[in-house]
Amino acid sequence: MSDQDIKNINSTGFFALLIGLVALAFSIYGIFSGLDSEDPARGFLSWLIGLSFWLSIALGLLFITQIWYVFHARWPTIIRRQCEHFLSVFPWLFILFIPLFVIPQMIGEPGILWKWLDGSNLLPGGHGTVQEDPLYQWKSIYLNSNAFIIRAVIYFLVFFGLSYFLRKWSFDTDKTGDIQNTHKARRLSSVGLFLLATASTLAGIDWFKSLDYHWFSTMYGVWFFAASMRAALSVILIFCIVVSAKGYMKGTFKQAHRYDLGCMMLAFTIFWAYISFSQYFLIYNANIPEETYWYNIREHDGYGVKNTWWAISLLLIFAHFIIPFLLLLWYKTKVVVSRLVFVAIWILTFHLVDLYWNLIPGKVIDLTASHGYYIRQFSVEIFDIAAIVGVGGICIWSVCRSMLKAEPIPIKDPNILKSLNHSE
Amino acid sequence: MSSDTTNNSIDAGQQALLDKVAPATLEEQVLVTNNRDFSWVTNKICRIVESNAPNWWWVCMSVALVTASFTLMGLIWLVSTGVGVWGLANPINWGWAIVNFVFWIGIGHAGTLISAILCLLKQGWRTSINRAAEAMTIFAVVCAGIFPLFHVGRVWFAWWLFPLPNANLIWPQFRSPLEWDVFAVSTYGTVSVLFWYMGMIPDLGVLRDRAVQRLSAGVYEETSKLRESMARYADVFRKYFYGILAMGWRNAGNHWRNYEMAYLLLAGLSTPLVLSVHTIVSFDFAVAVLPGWHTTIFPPYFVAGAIFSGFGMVLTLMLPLRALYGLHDLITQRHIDNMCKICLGTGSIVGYAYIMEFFIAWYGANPYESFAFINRAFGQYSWAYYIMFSCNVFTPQLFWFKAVRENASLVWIMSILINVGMWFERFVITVTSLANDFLPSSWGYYSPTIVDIFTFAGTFGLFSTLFLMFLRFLPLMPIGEIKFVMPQADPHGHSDDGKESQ
Amino acid sequence: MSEEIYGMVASFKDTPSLYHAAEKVRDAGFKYWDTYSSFPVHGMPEAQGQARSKVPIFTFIGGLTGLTLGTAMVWYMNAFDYPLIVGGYPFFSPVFPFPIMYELTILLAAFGTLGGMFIMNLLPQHYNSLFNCAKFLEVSDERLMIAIEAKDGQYNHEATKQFLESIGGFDIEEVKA
Amino acid sequence: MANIFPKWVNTVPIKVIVALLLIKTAIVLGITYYFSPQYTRVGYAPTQPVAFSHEFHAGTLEIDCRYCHTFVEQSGHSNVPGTNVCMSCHSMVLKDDARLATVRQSYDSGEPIPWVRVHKVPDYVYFNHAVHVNRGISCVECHGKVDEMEVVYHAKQLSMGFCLECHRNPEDYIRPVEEVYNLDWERPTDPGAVKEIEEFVHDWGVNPPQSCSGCHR
Repeated sequence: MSDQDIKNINSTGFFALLIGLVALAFSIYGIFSGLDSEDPARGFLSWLIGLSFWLSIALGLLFITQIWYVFHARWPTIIRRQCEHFLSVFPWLFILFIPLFVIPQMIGEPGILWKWLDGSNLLPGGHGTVQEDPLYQWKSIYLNSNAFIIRAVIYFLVFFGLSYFLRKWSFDTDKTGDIQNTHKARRLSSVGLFLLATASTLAGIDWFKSLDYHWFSTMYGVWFFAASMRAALSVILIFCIVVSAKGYMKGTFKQAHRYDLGCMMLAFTIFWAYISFSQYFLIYNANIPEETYWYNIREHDGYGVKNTWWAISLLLIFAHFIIPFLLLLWYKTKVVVSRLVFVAIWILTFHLVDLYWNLIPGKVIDLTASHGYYIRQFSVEIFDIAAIVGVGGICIWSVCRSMLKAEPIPIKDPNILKSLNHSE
Repeated sequence: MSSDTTNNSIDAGQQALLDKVAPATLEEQVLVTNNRDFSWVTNKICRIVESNAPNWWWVCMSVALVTASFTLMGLIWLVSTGVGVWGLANPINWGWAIVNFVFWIGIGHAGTLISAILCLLKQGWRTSINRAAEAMTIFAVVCAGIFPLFHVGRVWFAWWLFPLPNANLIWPQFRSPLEWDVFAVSTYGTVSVLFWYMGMIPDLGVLRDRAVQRLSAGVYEETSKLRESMARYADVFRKYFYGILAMGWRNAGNHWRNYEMAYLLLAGLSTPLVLSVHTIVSFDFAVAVLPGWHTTIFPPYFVAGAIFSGFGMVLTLMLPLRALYGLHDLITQRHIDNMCKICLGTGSIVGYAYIMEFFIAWYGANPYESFAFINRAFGQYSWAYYIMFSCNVFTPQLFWFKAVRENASLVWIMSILINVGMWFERFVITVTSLANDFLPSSWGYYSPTIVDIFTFAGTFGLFSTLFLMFLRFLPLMPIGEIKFVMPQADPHGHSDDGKESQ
Repeated sequence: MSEEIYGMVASFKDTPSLYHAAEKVRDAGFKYWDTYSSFPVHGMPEAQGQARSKVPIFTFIGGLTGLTLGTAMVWYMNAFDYPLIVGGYPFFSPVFPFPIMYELTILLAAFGTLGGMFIMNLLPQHYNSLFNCAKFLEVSDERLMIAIEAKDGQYNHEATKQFLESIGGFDIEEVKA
Repeated sequence: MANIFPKWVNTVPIKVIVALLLIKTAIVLGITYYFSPQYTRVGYAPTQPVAFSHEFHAGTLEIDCRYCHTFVEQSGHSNVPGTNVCMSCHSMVLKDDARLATVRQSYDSGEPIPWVRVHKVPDYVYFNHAVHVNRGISCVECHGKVDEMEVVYHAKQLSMGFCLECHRNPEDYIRPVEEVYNLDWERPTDPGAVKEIEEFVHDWGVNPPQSCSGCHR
């Protein structure tokens, strides 16, 4: 790392932290200012969107790193180091997760975001309260605040523990060149994948699916995995291209690496579509009301009139699958830097839209509306952007801090030469 | 080599970093052990086809043919009497027929998967096992196809399933999962054959050239005149047989260029195909509203299960072959390790799905769904459930241990257990949900009839017969691709490595 | 009877020398020539100065045909020619026939790929003059060869022979058509 | 000469492909024509044990279909008459005719005449005669002009496509109930009468099933 690099990293980190803190402060303001509106949960959802966007990226990178270890992948060794920098964000994400639970408790409305956290919340359509809901009573052993806290802590411990050791051993190899570190990382990864799969599935259920605790789908954890992988690949690609343009990875990150990352992006684009389509297809075909309503509120408002989510749903099919799929099929897209960055940004944008589509729609109690509720529509609030920028700022700051702690590439990794000399 | 603009502009700081690069040494077993050269590889693989069939081959073939005749008898029995001779009766109208179908289709998945996904993932170790695995795929699809075909009852009308203008002046019904199956399985079979055949073209060329060379040399050192002329006629047969099939392959650089691209593309097409086929098989169950069948994780779970059972079968077949043909330098411990690890991985994914199903059955708060799963674990079929769970989830956990992976006979036994477990998985899914459906008054207990057992047992014979024929007439391993992963094939360095060891 | 000449073949001792010889033949400006080895050599297309293979075009055309055919078939059979009420599904929708459309896409794309490989390689060509050369058959084992065809404008018996020798070739011989 | 094949072999593959395409087309066309009920069923006219002429009885003598095929409007199944129905006339008319020897023999012995069945839908198809004839579907729609047949033959396809054609557009086939057994009835062409007939579909609540379970029960 040249002095110029260190300077760049320091200043970027500083600005990222500054912008992040300002944006987060603004987000908090958004949460409190939204409390009086007719839909007080929207501010929390902004925060949740911002958090889950970055969390999905970090989780995806944690998955990739371990998958590469388990498969003994050689070519991505230099990219793996960049992933490891990103893995430093979990403690900060945990801190940023806390307000989602604590603020509602503080203001005395614990069930403002996750309805089931407050038994006295009304159910949409005048069906009494959560407490009286037999579906909630059945699940209350799992869905209650104590269990929720304990599980959240465990999930973050798993995320943090895995990332901590993977980072530690990899950074340590730079100094000692000890082959045992690689062996340990491989062993941890093979176990870690199971831990991570379980933790991220349950986290997806706890934090996203339980926003609407009536609905259930066994595929949900896999969807979250697929979406995370897409986001993670896009981010690590943009990151590598940006830092190599700035000189940090110059000359090491080559066309062949871009091509292979492009192929992985294509693969996970297909995988995401496969998972999302299968889930829809099975629910469509079986046509059971307990399941279909989840898709119905994402299409129409109950009277057959299409709502805003209908357009978003179509957008996901075309813009989140078909367009990137066709672009990535093309060899040129996978090697020409500008096109690849374009596709990566495109995927990230629609990954965000996918999160909106999954998290935002829901029935908002409004006694003046015809059924006593209306369906929360698609909208991009200024506080959504603040939360995304805010959490992102903290993440980038954390990445910059980490970049100063290790070499740009794992110089003593056993596979480093294979990665440096990688060709198509 | 790929030109790269960023490459040209390495500054001093970067150079200093690159100078610091000092990779730690990692012991890794090479893919072809004992410093073998190209000639050895060519000979080793071609001799399997060219030498006389060993005695064990004749023994196995006789046993296989006898067993295969069971299927024939079972089917004759069925066609002459009616589909009622199978143990299918209300409420279990899908019994062994579908269980066996899904079982065989699942076995069929590892072949194309090893070739396709591992090719895309650039896993060099695929080369020693992919050909046999692909052959296994095709033969397993043949065995699988028998069951739904005869399950339709009036098998002579089975062609109504294809989009041909038919006797009733109506078209196939594309809203039926059965129709999806027809397309999925026939596409899968066809594409697998194409993939298999294309991969074989260069090797068929090798066999052709060797036969021509032997004929023109005219030297046959056999014990008697009769054997000599038999060997000569065999070569004449080979010359034409492989000559036609090799399509004039000449090993040209241009050929290889297009061939490699086409191979990569076929791999790219086969991967989503492998996924889709078992996905569609899972749709057969999952689009229904029956508790225990309708669950959205079925597609990836079936796919993982299929890969799992497929690798189980590859191990079951390759371990004896390795011993019988002395292929230890080509199928090394590293290959076995990798296959064991994939079994471990996919077995655990299957375990994840079992647990997720249970959890969501409870979380979904649907009493029918909960009952279906409680019933699986503790009901009248719990014995099958325990066999399934222990074979599929617990057995592969032993693969964590190196000592287990290195014990070939233990691995072989475990691979058979995996196959047993996966058969029971399909049995559990199919039968438990049907036997105890929404209406307790119609609950029943399924038992197969002798015809079921005959037909199913016979498919193993059919499968073995086809596989033994494959061993006899087609190259067991892709010679060109094995050479490609050997150090001598590297155009940069390692010169003379190959020659020295001669 | 004056026999026509197909071209000249030369053997090389190992992969690196074949690779570097190929680079030299390319740089010498020959057009009708090729390398022969029983395995694909990494990076050989670049050494031979060949562009990326055109097979993907065939795959794409095949896939597109399959998708169109699948969609049209389901629509024609289930919604146009013989609409039939089944399970409350619409007569046509992109959802339920998706498996059919998908499988046909893959099927025809695979046929396109294999066909593309054959067409781009000008195969099947069961007869080829090179098979007349006994040494050429050893390529199947471990011989590595370069053949320059007589139809190349630069072909000249003596000069080409010397050229092949100069780039490390041995066992040079002319092959009759 | 190490070439296995002569030079002309290089043109064989393209010929094989063309030949395969032609053969495939021929097979599809062949199946389309020869495997359809139009080919396999229509025109089937077995020789019956008694040379009973529908042309004479139903056509010339104008005996109503229901005289022999009793219960067709009450039962799902249309019956073939027993020998006693024949004898209700033939105990007087042509009582010693040689052509009726089998009928008399059957009447004396009680053994039914082994008529050969001409029209038959597969056993996985449920067909109810009464429902059809009581809602204005004439015998002629499925059996053809039996009153003009010297020997009864299979006139229509009776394939699933044939059934569905009518189930989709019943107004094109329905007729006034009193005209069901009049095989010579002709559809009116003037718009008023056509409209009147089309209204039967609504007035009688004709709602022919088009779902699988309508017929495959």
